[in-house]
This record gives sequence, structure tokens and C-alpha cells, in this order.
Amino acid sequence: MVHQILFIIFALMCVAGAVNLLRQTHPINSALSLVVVMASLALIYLLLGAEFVAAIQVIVYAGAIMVLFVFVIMLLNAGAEERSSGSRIALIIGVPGALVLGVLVGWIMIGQNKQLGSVAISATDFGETHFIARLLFRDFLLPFEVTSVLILIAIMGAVVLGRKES
Amino acid sequence: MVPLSWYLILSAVLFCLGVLGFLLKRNIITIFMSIELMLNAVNLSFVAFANYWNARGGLLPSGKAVVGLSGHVFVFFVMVVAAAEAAVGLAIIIAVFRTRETLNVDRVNLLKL
Amino acid sequence: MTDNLHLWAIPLLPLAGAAINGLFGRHFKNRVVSTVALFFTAMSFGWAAWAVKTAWPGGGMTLPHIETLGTWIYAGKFSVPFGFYLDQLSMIMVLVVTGVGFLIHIYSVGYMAHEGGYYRFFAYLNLFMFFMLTLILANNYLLMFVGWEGVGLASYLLIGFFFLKDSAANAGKKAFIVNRIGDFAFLIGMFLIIQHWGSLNYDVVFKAVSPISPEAGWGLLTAIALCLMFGATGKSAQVPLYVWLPDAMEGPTPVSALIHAATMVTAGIYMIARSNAIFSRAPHALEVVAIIGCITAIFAATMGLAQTDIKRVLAYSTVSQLGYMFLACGVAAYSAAIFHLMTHAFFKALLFLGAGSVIHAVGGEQDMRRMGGLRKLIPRTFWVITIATIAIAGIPPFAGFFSKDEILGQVFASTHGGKILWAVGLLTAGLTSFYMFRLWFMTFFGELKLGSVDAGEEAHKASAPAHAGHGAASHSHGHADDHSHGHGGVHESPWIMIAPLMVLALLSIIGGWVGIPGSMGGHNEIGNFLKPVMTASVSTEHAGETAGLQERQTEEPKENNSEELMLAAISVGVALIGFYFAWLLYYKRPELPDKITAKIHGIYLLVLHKYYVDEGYSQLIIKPLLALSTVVLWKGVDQAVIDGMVNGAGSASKGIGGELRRIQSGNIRSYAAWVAIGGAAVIAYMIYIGVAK
Amino acid sequence: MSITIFILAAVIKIVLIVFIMLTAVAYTTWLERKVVARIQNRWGPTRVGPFGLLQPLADGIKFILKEDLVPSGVHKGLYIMAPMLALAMALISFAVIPFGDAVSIRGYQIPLQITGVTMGADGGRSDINIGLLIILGATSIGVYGIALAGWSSNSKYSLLGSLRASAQMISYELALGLSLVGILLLSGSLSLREIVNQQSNTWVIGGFNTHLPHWYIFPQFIAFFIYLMAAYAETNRIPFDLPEAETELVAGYHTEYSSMKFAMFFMAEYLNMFTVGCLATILFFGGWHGPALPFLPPLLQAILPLLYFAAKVLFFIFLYIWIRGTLPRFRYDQLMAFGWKFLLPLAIANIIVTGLIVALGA
Repeated sequence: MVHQILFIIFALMCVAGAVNLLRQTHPINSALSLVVVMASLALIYLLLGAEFVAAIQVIVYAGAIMVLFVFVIMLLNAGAEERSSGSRIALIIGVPGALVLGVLVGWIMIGQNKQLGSVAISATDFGETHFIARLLFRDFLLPFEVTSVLILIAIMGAVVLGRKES
Repeated sequence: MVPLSWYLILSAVLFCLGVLGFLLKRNIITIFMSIELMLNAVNLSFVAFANYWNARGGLLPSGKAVVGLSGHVFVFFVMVVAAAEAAVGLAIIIAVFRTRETLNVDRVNLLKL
Repeated sequence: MTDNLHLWAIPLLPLAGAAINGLFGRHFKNRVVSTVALFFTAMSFGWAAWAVKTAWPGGGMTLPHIETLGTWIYAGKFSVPFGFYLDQLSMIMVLVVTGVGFLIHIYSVGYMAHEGGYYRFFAYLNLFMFFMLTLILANNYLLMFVGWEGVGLASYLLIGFFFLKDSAANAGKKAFIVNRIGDFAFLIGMFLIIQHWGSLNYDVVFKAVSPISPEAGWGLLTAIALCLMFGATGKSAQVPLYVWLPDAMEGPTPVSALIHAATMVTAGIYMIARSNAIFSRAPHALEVVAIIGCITAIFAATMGLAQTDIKRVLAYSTVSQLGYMFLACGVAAYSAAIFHLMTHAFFKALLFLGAGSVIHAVGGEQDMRRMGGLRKLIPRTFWVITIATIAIAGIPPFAGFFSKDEILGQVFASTHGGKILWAVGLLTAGLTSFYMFRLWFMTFFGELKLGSVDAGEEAHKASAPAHAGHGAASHSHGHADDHSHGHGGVHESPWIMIAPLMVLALLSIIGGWVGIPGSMGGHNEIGNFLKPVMTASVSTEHAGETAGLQERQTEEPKENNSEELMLAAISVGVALIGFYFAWLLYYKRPELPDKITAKIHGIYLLVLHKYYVDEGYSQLIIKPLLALSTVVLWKGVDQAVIDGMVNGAGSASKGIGGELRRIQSGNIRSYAAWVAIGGAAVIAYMIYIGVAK
Repeated sequence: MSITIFILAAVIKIVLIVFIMLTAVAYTTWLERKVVARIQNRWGPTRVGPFGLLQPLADGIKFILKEDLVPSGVHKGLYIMAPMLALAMALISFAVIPFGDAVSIRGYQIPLQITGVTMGADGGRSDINIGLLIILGATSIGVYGIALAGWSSNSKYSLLGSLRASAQMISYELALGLSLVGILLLSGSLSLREIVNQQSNTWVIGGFNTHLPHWYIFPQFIAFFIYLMAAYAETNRIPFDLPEAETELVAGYHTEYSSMKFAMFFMAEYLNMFTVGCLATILFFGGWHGPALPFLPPLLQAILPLLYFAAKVLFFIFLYIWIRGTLPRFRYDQLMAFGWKFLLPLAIANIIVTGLIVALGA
């Protein structure tokens, strides 16, 4: 029972953050609501027994990527969004569209509920760091190396793009 | 014992909100953030299924044992890619802002300056 | 002992002559060209004579004598050899073709002396000889078809010899195309033969056909027979496809003599006679042949009455005589047809060459109305043509009488519908003698009206000698078959032209004696000579049933001599009546014909214009065909469909490109929308698959 | 040990630790002013209470009573939230720090650690097995506090100050993380209690007992050195306190803040110092392990580990203040260059060396 209550709390936090991301006009507010979403997701990961991933989520996502976003927003200081012609139509089409999509997927999920079974914090040290480490550096070594190259290229790209033309 | 479908529904809802943000918002950075939201939704379902498969065990169709943790590793990779994407994306946004003086997506529609 | 007769030499010799003249003739002087042409034709004639002598039935050679050089086509089970086939029928044909051909070669040396393109003429003539001999000596339908086409080609080249004259070129084209239509049917016939008997060789096909009784295989055999017959009508200028022969008179006169009288047009008859095994087992087809022959005969004869051009009259008489031969084949009297073919070759060639020398004499004038009184001016030609005219009219001692009488006798005796055909044949005989003697009187009696133009009456051919543009451009300038008046008044032809005429005249007289029927004291040597060919394929056990269809046996007991004599008498009477009328109208009272034509003006015009057949064909066939090809095929299919598709693809992609361009609007949010829609579609598809499973 | 007892114990521990920490923070200000004064050959606060001991109390009351100015044009929400966020993050990292082994109260073994748990049959004490990551997470979220503070107060100085401070913290966070990897290679576990337990006895190298305590400072002194530098930069302390240097940017990111909000920033900073101190003692100086002193009375004997731990932390605090008094300030570009071009490569080299040693040794 505790799990379900905790899950509902975190889920509500998450959805509230996401909705706030949409509602806010100023990007800084939406950025912070996104940080809230990520933090609640981290908590949900803990609920799912994925400690390492939760920690990484906080450090990498909330701590690094979102800081980057906040930085850019602060630097550019572009101010709040202003309404423009396109948004009216998008709103009219977009919202019901997303609703339909969500309901459709939700209905499918609920429909498949029996087969899916349930999930709990697994007793044994499921999300232990050293298990993930062993897996990451043995079975997934190639992807690991590839992503490291990707990151290198991304850094160079960012530097080149970000630099002021001298 | 939270049924798996709740997690999936939450992930679906987050994903839809991400798509909505991606469509509705006018500020480039906010659009960018809604993409991040979508990625997070995906991560959630990854972790949820990782836990589910770990609990179920059993054999993969290819005969190998089910490795629940691979879900986590995937989340790890998704994060790395998201980081890279964010870095390059924000650099581009800065470059765009420097030339166009605005972050409003509808203003940035001319291919030449 | 079946020694090798090297039959292949007979056709190859003229080919060699044609090659030499054709390739190097330009540099030879006329004399060299003619000697080369004559030498090879003579060699071929000599060789043929030698081959016939050695292979004469009594001489221990088994006939038919087949020599194969090698295989020409080898496709799975079906193979066509290069083979030559000598039997009684081809012996006669070879002798006629080479003999008459050689005489005509000699004649044309004189006739063509002043024409341009001398070497070209002789090269074509030799080429024609080569193809005709191939046609006759071939041992299978396909090689015969090679000859068949080659002969058509040669006739096209020779008709269009004066290619500067539009009418000549068009006549050549017309001849070739009409022949091709006939050949088309011939081809289908051959395909049917291949389909059912797997081979085209005569011996194989006839052996396969013989066991089939008429009732059993009538469907297939009739079809093949009709196809072959239709091919023959194309080549031998019978009713539906005869239109090319009168126009073929555009060619030089020796050409008309050789090709359009003696040899080529007889190819159709030879083919029917050769495949008598098939025809005699297809009674319905025979009936059709007979009817077509009969119609052609009467039809051409009536048209011949109104012609004023001397060569046109002879052309229509040829068509009518060929109609007779078809009629003979139609009643399964193949040997009678071949007999008439032989005699006709002699006197018709003679008539044409005689007409040639008349034209030569009067300086190219072809219109009979302007000729007259040539009896004293060109006596030798006069006598020669008189013999030929008497022969063709069918007056007893001469060849024409025996062969025509033979045919009429057979027709009278044949069972179904024979009487009507005989009556029409008799009428045609009368008309033949009438228009032949009309020609005779108009040309040689009365006074010479040369130079004065009959105003008013629309001359069939341009009254004044149609000096087609004497374009000096082309050095081998062919000019109207008449030639300049440089020779002053009318003069007799040189000996080189008269000699062959004499020979032909002699042949026209004695030619008939070969086939004197039993009733008149002879024993029909030619009938017996050809009997093995005509009946060899009819196996004995069927003798009874096909009695009616079988070769008419002249010695049949119930056919008594008196009836035959009576028939002969009637035909001679009709011929004399024809003579009397011709004498009356064109000698005694020359003004009478104009009065008669005035009275029956409508009919006269109809006949004069050849029953408007040519115009009819052009309206009914050529115009719709042209319309079809332009409107439907060219405009409809080519333009609309093909071009349409190609251009359509181009414009369609441009159109779609135009539409899609609007998506690249630069508006990032629209891109986002498209991405979202795409994503939704994919998800929906996956759900569909998931749910469906 | 059921959930309820754990929660009860946790609440008590939280209250206790927060109270102790805040008073400790207050008295560190006093200590700092005293030590810096002594370094600068002057007395520091002496009037308020004996030896100025009540000075922190006076400061506290001052902060509380001062008027809480909120400048106009400020992003109200963020302006108020920023200090709270900074303080919260600073406090969170204490949740995982094990102050001592365990204390048995009425038969329950209560580990002296907020997230400490006595689990399993043998009553072994264990805690979150990703303790260290949580501290790192807390520090990285702490950056928000400063960044938002500067940006929301809508003034150029504070904006520049906050940008510089967060940039500095982000880059040094990297060096900090990498330096800790050396320790992890030796300890093999991320849980702090585990690391402390591993440093209990003496180093035995190749059978020869060096009688040196099994602290990680000895094999990892380079890592310790890098850790200290990075930590100082993280907490914006003297050699690296350019962003809030009065001479440069008035007061850096918290120029527009007054009274309580300013106090929060202040407390956050000192709490971070304490976190750094605790972490240093846990990772490098063996936490509560120290030479046994048999001559002490049993009561003291029981709380000796705590005393050891407190002594070590205090030493680090003193080190902070000492360095603050002596070292000059880095220029910004020097600061960045030092962080990226010197510390980072050194940390990576250290990792490689320790990795080799551990791999070859095992």
C-alpha cells in the first residue's frame, strides 16, 4: 500500500511539473518545473529500486543538463513568450490530439493490465551500482565507447557553434 | 505492489505532454525542454520494464537469460545522448539568437537572414 | 542410278549473272552487259535441258528427284533444308521459264538498246530468273516462299525501272504491296502446315496428307488450301488482288512479257498444282478456286473490251487467261491448267513482245486508236502477232485451242456446278477472241492516224507521248517506254527482236500438239506425263471415294469422243463469232463502235474505268487504314497514351513537388506538427499490429 | 528494526543534527572572525560575552530583526526560493553522513546516521549504498540556488556574480567527482559507512604492519589534495571566492538580499563547509576511527568515536579559516585554467594509477 501512495504522490508531482512546463510563459519557470519533474522521476526510480539511475538522474539530468538550460535562459534573457498567430490553431488541434493519443495509449495499457503484472522494490540489491557497472563495461562496452565518442563530438560541436565569430 | 500499467500510463501521459509542449510552445528553449521531457518519459518506461523483467526472469527469445538491468544501462545511454543533444542544441540556439535577436520560433522562419 | 544433277546450278547461274551485271555493270559497255546476261541465262537453260533429259521418266531416274545441299533452319524438331525437287511438273516449268526467259533476254537486247540503265535492267532480269527458278525447284514451301518473295521484289524493281516517272514508281509499289497481302495469307498457310505436320518439305507433307480422307480432315485442309489459294490470287492477279497487273504495264515491254505474262504470274498456278494433294482433299477450297477463276476470267475479259492502250488490253487478257487456269485447277484438272499455262506462256509472251516491237516501230505510241494500217509497214511483226492472236483466240490448229478446249472439256465434265462455269468460260472465250481481233484490226488495218490527237475522248493514257521530264540529271535517265522520234517514220524492228518472235510463233503453233486429246486422234502426252505428279499422292485404297475429285482421266470409258468433238466445235464457233464481230465493228464499219458506246454510254464508262475497283479499294481499304493509323495509332496511342504517360509523369512530379514545397514553409512549428503526426501514425500502426496479433 | 522505529529515530536524529549543525555554523562564524583576527594580529569579537562568544547570537538576532528589503523588478518567486533552495541542498547532504558507529538505546541499535539502518539478523548497520552520489547530487542541485539568486535579483552585479559562481562550481564539481573515484576504487562501495568501516585497522602491506591507521589519506594523498581544492572552489571560499568578493562585485549573487534571506545564504555556505569537512574526514581520515585511549572513563570511552569525528571536522574548519586568512584571491581566468587544466588531468591521472594498482594488486 505504501508503494501505491508514494507512487501516486510522485506521479502527481511529475504531472503537475509537466503541465506547469506548458502553462508557464517565461522559460525559466518552465525550466524549473522541468527540474521538479526530473526530481520526482528520480524518486519514482528509487521506488522501482533503481538507485544508481536515480542518482545519475539527479546529478546528470537535474544537476547538469537543466543547469545548462537555466544558464542559456539566463544568458539570453529573452523574456516571456508572446502570443503569435500560429498558436491558436495549434492549441485547437494539438490539445485534443494529445488527449486522444494519451487516452488511446492509456486504454491499451489498462487493457493489458493483467498480462503486465505488478512491480515492486525488489528485495535483493537489484539496482546496485556494481551490477550495472559490470553490465555496462562488459556486455555494453561497444555502445559505451560509441557514446563517449558521441559526447566528444558534441562538446566540440557546442564549442564551435557557441564561439563568437572572432 | 504497483501494477506496471500505472508506470506506463504515467510515462504515456508525460510523453503526450512533451509532444504537446513540442507543438504548442513558441520559445525555442521551451520546445527543447519538452523534448527532454519526452526523453524522461521514455526513461521511466525503460526503468519500469527493467524492474518488471528482472522480477519475471525467464529466457529471451534468443535463448539468453533475461538481463533486467539492461533497462538501466539503456537509461544511462539515453541520458548521455540527451546531454550531448542538449549541449549542441543550446549552442545552436545561442548562435540563432545572436543573429535573430529573438527566440520566438515563428520569427525564425527565413532561411537567409 | 540417282546421280547428282547439281540442280542448284540452274538457279545459281542467273544469280551469278545478276551479281556481275549488278556490281560491275556500271563500268561495262552495253555489249558486255548483254553478253554476260545472255551467257548465264543460256547456260542455265542448257543445264536445265540436260537435267530434264537425264531425269526423263523413262531414263531410270526415280522421280521426284530430291537433292539437299544442307539445312537452312534448324529449330528443335522443325528443320528446313536447302533442297531442290525435280519431277514432271517442275521439269515443264523449268523448261518454260528458262526457254521463254532466254528468248526474252535476246529480244530485250534490241528493245532496251536506247534505254538508260541498261546494266540495271539486265541485272534485275537475271535476278528475276534466279528467284523464279528457286521458286520452281524448291523442295519445300519455305524455299519456294523465298523465290515467291524474290520474284515479287524483282517485279517491283522492273516495274519501277523508269523510276523517274511517278506512275512507274507507284505501280511498282502497288504491285509489291498487293503481292505482300497475298504472301501474308501464304505465310499463314505455311504456319498451319508446320503446326500440324511439323515440316514444310513436299514429300513429308504430301505423305502425311495422303491418308486423310476428305471428310475427316476437311476443316484443316480447307483452311490451308484457302490460305494457299489466297496467296496464289495475290501472285497470279486473281479477282481480289488483280489490281496491280494492269498498272504493272508501266514497266518496259519485255518485263511485261517475261514477268506479267509467262512466268511470275504462273507461280500461283504452279503452287496450287504442286500442292494438289491438299487441294484435292479440300473440295470446298477447290470450288472457291473455280469460282474465283471463273469470275476473274469474265471480269477481266469485259474490262479488256474497253481498253485503248495496247499493253493494257494484253494485261487484262493475261488476267482472264489466268482466270481460266484457276478455273481448271478449281475442277481438279491440274494438268490441263499446266498445259494451258505452257501454251499461254508462248503466245502471250509473243503477243507482248510483238506489241513491244509495234510500239518500238511507231516510236513509243501505245494508244491503239492512233495506230492502224501497220500491216504493210511492219509485215514480219504483223505475221507473228497474227499467229499469236489466232492461237489465243483458240482456233484449232494452234496451241490455244487445245489447251483452252481441254480446260472447257474438264469443266463441262466436272460434277458440281460444272455447266454454269463451262458456259461462262465459253462466253469468256468468245470475248477473248473478240478483243484480240479488235486489237488486231485496230493496229494493223485502217490508216495510220499517228500524230493527230483525238480531242474530246478522254484517252486512257495521256494522248501525247508522256515525255516524263527528260531530267538529264540522272545519267541512267529512264524515259517513257516510248523513245524519241529520232527514227523518222515507222520502221520494222531489227532482226535481234524479230528472231525470238519467230521462235515463239513456232512454239505457239506446235505447243498445242503436245496435248491433243484422244478424241481428236492424239493421246494427250502432257496429261499422261503429269499424271504421276497429280495422282501420286492419292493412295490407291482411296481411289474409289475420290473418284469425283480425282484427276479427270481423259480415257474414262463413259466419256465418248463425240461429246468432246461437239464441245470443241462449239468453242471454235464461239471464237469465229468473236472474229466476225471484231471484223464487223473495226474493219467493215469503223464508226459503229462509237455509236454503240454512245448508246450504252453508262456501261461503257463503267467498264472503261475498270468498274471503279481501284477507287473502291482506296475508299474501302486504304483511306480507313490511313485514318486508323493516323487517328488511332499515331494520335491516339502514340501521342495520347505514350507521350501522355511520359509527360504526365513529368508534370505529375512537378505538381506533387509544388504541393510538397508548401510544407517546407520554414515554420518550425509546422515541422513539429508533421513530426508529431508521423509519430502518431507509427504508434497507431504498432497498436494495430499489437491488437491484431 | 521496523519502519516506524526507523522513522522515529530518523526524526529525532534530524532534529538533533539540524540543531547541532546550526549552532556549529553560528560558532564557526565566531571562530572564523577570531582566527582571521589573530592571523591579522588583532583580537576579533571580544565584547559580546566572554571572548566574544555571544557574537554569533548577536549576529543571528541582527539578521532576524533587520528589514527584509525586496527590490522592485525582481522575479518574486525565484528571488525568495533561491536562498531556501541553497540552504535545503546544504542540509540534505548531512542525511547520509555517518557521525558515529551506533548507539544502543533500550535494546535498539540506533546508528549515528540519519539514513543509517540496522538490518539483517546480525544487526549489522548499513546505509544507502549510494551515499556519496547523493552528496554529489545535492551539491549539483545547490548550484541552482546561486544561479537563480543572481538572475532573479535583476541586477547586473548579481547576475554576473551568479554566472561566475555557478560556472566555477560546475567546473570544480567535475574535479571533485573524479577525485573521489580514487577512493571508490579502493573501497569498492559508494556507501559512506562501508568506507569508514574499511578504514578501521592499520595498513598491512605485503605482510609488514606499518602501524599506520588504515586511512585512505596515505595511498590517496593526491586525491585528498585535489578534493580539498575542488571543495574550496565548490563552497566559494577564499582562494576561489571571486564571485562574492567585495572588491569585485560588491557581494556577488547575494547583493540584493537582506536579513533572513542573506542569512540563509550565509548558513548554506557554512553548512557546505561542514559537509566538505565531514566528507574529507569520512573518506580520507577514517571517520570516527582513532587510536583507542584505554585510560578514559567508560562514559567518555563510549562517545570516543564521536569525539574523534568532531575533532577531525573541526580541524578542517580551522584549515578553511586558516587558508582564508592567508591566501590571496584567484583571478577568474586563473581560477578556470587551474580547475580545467591542472586539477582535472591530475585527478584523471590519479584514477589511472590507483586503477592499475588495484587491478594488478587484486
